[in-house]
Amino acid sequence: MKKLINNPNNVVEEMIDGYVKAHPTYIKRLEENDRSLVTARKTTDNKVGILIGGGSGHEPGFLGYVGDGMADGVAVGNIFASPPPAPILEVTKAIDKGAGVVYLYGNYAGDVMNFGMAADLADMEDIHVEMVLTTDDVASAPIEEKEKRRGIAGEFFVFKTAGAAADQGYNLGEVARIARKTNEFTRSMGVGLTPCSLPQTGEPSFEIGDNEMELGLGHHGEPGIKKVPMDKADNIADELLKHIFADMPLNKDDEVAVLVNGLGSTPRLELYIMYRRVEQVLKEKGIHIYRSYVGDYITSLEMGGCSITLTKVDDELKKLIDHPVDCPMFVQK
Amino acid sequence: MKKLINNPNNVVEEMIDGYVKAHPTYIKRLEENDRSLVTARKTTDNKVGILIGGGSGHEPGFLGYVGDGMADGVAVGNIFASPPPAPILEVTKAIDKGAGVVYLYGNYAGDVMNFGMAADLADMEDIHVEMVLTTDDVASAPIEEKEKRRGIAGEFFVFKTAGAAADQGYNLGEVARIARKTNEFTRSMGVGLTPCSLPQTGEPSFEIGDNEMELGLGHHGEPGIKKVPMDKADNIADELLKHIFADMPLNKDDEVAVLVNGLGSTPRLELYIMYRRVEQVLKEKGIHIYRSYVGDYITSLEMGGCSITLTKVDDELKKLIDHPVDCPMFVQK
Amino acid sequence: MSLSAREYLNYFKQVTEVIENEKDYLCELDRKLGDGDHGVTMSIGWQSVNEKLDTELLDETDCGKISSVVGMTFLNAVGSSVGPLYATGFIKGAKVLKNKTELTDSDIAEFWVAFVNGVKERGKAQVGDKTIVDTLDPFAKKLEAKFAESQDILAAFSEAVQAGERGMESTKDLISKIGRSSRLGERSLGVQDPGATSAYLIIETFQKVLEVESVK
Amino acid sequence: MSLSAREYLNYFKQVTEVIENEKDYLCELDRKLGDGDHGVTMSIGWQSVNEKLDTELLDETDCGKISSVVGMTFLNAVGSSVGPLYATGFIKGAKVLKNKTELTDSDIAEFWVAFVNGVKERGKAQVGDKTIVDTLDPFAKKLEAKFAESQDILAAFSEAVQAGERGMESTKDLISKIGRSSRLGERSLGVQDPGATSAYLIIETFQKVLEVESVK
Ligand SMILES: Nc1ncnc2c1ncn2[C@@H]1O[C@H](COP(=O)(O)OP(=O)(O)O)[C@@H](O)[C@H]1O
Ligand SMILES: Nc1ncnc2c1ncn2[C@@H]1O[C@H](COP(=O)(O)OP(=O)(O)O)[C@@H](O)[C@H]1O
Ligand SMILES: [Mg+2]
Ligand SMILES: [Mg+2]
Ligand SMILES: [Mg+2]
Ligand SMILES: [Mg+2]
Repeated sequence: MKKLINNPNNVVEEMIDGYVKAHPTYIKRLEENDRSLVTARKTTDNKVGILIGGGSGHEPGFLGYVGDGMADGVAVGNIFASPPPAPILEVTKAIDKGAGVVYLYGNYAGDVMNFGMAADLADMEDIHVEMVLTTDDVASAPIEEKEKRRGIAGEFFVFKTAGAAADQGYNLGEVARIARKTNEFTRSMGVGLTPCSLPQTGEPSFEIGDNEMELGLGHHGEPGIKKVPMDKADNIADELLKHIFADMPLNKDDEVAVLVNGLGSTPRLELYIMYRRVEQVLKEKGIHIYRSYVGDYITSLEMGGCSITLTKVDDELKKLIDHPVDCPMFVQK
Repeated sequence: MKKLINNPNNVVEEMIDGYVKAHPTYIKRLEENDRSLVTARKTTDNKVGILIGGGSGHEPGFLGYVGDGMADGVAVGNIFASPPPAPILEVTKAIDKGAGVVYLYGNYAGDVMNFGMAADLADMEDIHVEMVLTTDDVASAPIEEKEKRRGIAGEFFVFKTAGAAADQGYNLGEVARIARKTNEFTRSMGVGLTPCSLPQTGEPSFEIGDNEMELGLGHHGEPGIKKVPMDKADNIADELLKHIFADMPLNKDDEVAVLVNGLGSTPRLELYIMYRRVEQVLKEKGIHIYRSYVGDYITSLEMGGCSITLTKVDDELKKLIDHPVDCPMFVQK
Repeated sequence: MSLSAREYLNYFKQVTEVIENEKDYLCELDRKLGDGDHGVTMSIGWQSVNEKLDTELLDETDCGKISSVVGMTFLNAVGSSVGPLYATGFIKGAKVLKNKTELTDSDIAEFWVAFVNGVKERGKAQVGDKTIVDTLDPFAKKLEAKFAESQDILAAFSEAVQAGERGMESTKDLISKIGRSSRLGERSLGVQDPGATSAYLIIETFQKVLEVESVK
Repeated sequence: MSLSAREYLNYFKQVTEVIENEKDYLCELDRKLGDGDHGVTMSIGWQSVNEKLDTELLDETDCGKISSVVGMTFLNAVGSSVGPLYATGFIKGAKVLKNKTELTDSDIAEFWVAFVNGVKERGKAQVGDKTIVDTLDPFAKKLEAKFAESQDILAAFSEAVQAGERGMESTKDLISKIGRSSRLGERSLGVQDPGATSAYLIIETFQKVLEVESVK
């Protein structure tokens, strides 16, 4: 496995280093903890703080989404590993303006424990914290156990709407409500074609035949529902959508935001071919696409494959989806 | 080679299909030619038209850069193949507002011939066309034969400044001057780690050992200067910069815009590690970084590797680099 | 038998070494069940602990302090799932060892029981969920029972570690119910849980320390 | 000997077939020297021509029209380097064939000379640059000279194709000076130029048509 790195043990440090140097008008490191990054810009007084975080290797997730209209700070973990409580706490303290802080993170055992510990510590410092877990991956547990599902690319929409709500002056409870509502109305499912490898091991994250793909793959290379033979893009899109529709029935004239997310090494050309089919299927069903995102939004290092995310939007969510954003890795006018 | 495609012969059609459906408020297809895309937005009267184009497989290049502040239209070729004159001519006719059109494209035999033929045809329709070739790849020919060099990621800066100039009301000659000046002050060099494969052949675009990289690789997988053993990111950055500095000496207090461009499958994590070193080296030399871009700006399908681009900027170019942009694949506030 | 702070520190040195040796194996297990980083995570954590052992903890004599610094250091270096789990174990265990410079047999037994309770409280996993707990729960139960019975820490520990080993091995036949691999369903069958494996290494290493100690 | 429009159309059918068979080989050569698409590009172009042969050109009897439609169809399907080159060849050749429904021997000779001049004008490559021209230039020179001498198109064409073949083979020992592979320097040595190869296939196929015709 060839990678553009120096010492494999320093990849996260060096990435952060490069990142803050590349975008000094956007982001800065806290002195208290070098895994704690916060926006370099002045945010409005009394704004609810948005804290995101998780393991590294998902860029633009998560540090790429700190900026105007999205998150105020991020706690950065090792590759595919939740950050410990310390950097989460430091970011919490730095971005709390008295209005409280919302933690947005994916539903992984590690994140649950570390963010939970950080919230306990923040509580001891009298900072109000609301925690919202994303659980959009329909492949990761049956609907009866929705709370066990992991968060994958759908996190992007949760960051998007909650970030917008905070920017528009919603209070702590309201921002948390928006985040939960978005998660509630969001479903994703992915497919893995080729594995990534951790810088420290160089070993492929999962095994897969030359003519196979992994349906429902997690975005750390966790095995999915099953391995199936490789298929045409249209059929893959149909299959992913089938699972999503079974989970969140959509009716004629419902409106959705769509994300076709690349896992890392899948060219945009392929993502747009996937999107093409998604649009066709939604059109056939009379479901309106309110806004679309196609590209690498939450990745797994150089993994090959993609996921499809649908978020059902109402007027409230539409206004938030449309809210402008200015982050180093994501800008929306 | 696993790819998310249907029929390999239809990938470009289907990509364009998905693309225009995903971003209907940004871009539309011309009825006259289905490889001709133009901005869906009203542009100011009397604006010089910016036409970009080239082979597919470089996304976001080139269709991703049609929008406010960048290009008005794009002619889309087959994978790694210049578009023929017909779609170029149709775009030219559609975006000409009487102020003329500037063609911006990389210096490849095919593009030179096809854009040249299109310009001849446009001339017969009394449309003023200026042609500006980008030649930023220092690895592709010695300085004495600079006009033979191919255009790689540095094209991004040419699109950026020329697009801004047109948006700011510069006339045809002035927009072309800006494009040429930007090209004049831009140098790039890349390194290839892993090949891509054409959808139709599935064969790797170049051969490379598990422990080798190709210095100076072209962004269609054309062989570069030489194969060398794989090295640490810092050393690779130093090597690429060495060639750039030898070609375009920079002095203390010069200012540059920097682009660390991923070729397709190289994670942002690695690109920021590369950027980190670029920043260190420039700092040591007392060269100021005016603005930085890190990510996939001009790719080669799923090729692994990256390139470094430096553009020397003066007050005029700085103003243009800062000009806001709103394209489907690139937004700048 | 008793264990000095120096010997206690030395135990952590040995864990560092064992983890370094088993790193690839732990990653391999995690690639099959999770995201493939368990060995890397354990290594990062213990290397960080090791650094503390050579600096801040070099002359530390309070075993409680040692245990809590080890826990916090591990946690801050790794985050992840195992960070909070093992850290909570060492921090709960630290309460038992507070201000002690020399550990008696019953300190040792109590420490490990507290450690395991800490892990269980933090992670809320049950025996059979295919986690660390499958090793640690039978280990702690056996340790507590046998030590109460015999007051022989060496014998009790050795039986406890055997129980832990059986627990670890039992994870091969379990379907994951928690953590990253819980979505694997039947496909998780046949593979031993990486966390259960690293937990076994941690207790087995302590047993070796006791054995060396006992023949001194 | 003479060639009807039908036989001329049939020639293009055969080119389509030959290119389809040699597609992978042409790509392989281009992977070594360029971007690996030459076979794909030629195939896309000729498949598109083939479609026209079965529709718009099905009953076309004006060889000039046939040649210019083939050229424009090829160009519009492929763009690329070879699009303008071959298209210009066929369009320049079309001028010679204008309004002709039956081609005489000298039409044929003139057509190919015009074709080659078109390619050379468009691409501005010199013999020795390692391009299509290395095949086509000696081919056209020989064709012109031999046909002037003997007025025997079959013999002249066959010698010309042999000259083209030698030209094609000479590209193995050349360093690229133009097109994508010109940056390869010495590393381009030893590999035959893909464009020179496809050009050879185009003229060789025409020779076969003449041979079949001559024994009718
Ligand atoms: N709630 C839990 N309680 C006990 N152990 C757990 C729990 N969740 C996960 N684990 C253990 O953590 C191990 C994985 O650790 P590691 O790979 O380091 O973390 P991550 O899952 O964050 O990548 C699993 O093999 C399992 O034994
Ligand atoms: N100026 C030129 N004149 C003649 N032939 C050329 C010229 N430039 C390129 N070629 C030919 O084109 C071939 C490559 O064609 P192809 O692979 O289809 O196009 P591209 O280089 O655009 O990928 C080369 O092998 C060379 O023979
Ligand atoms: Mg992990
Ligand atoms: Mg090409
Ligand atoms: Mg793991
Ligand atoms: Mg080619």
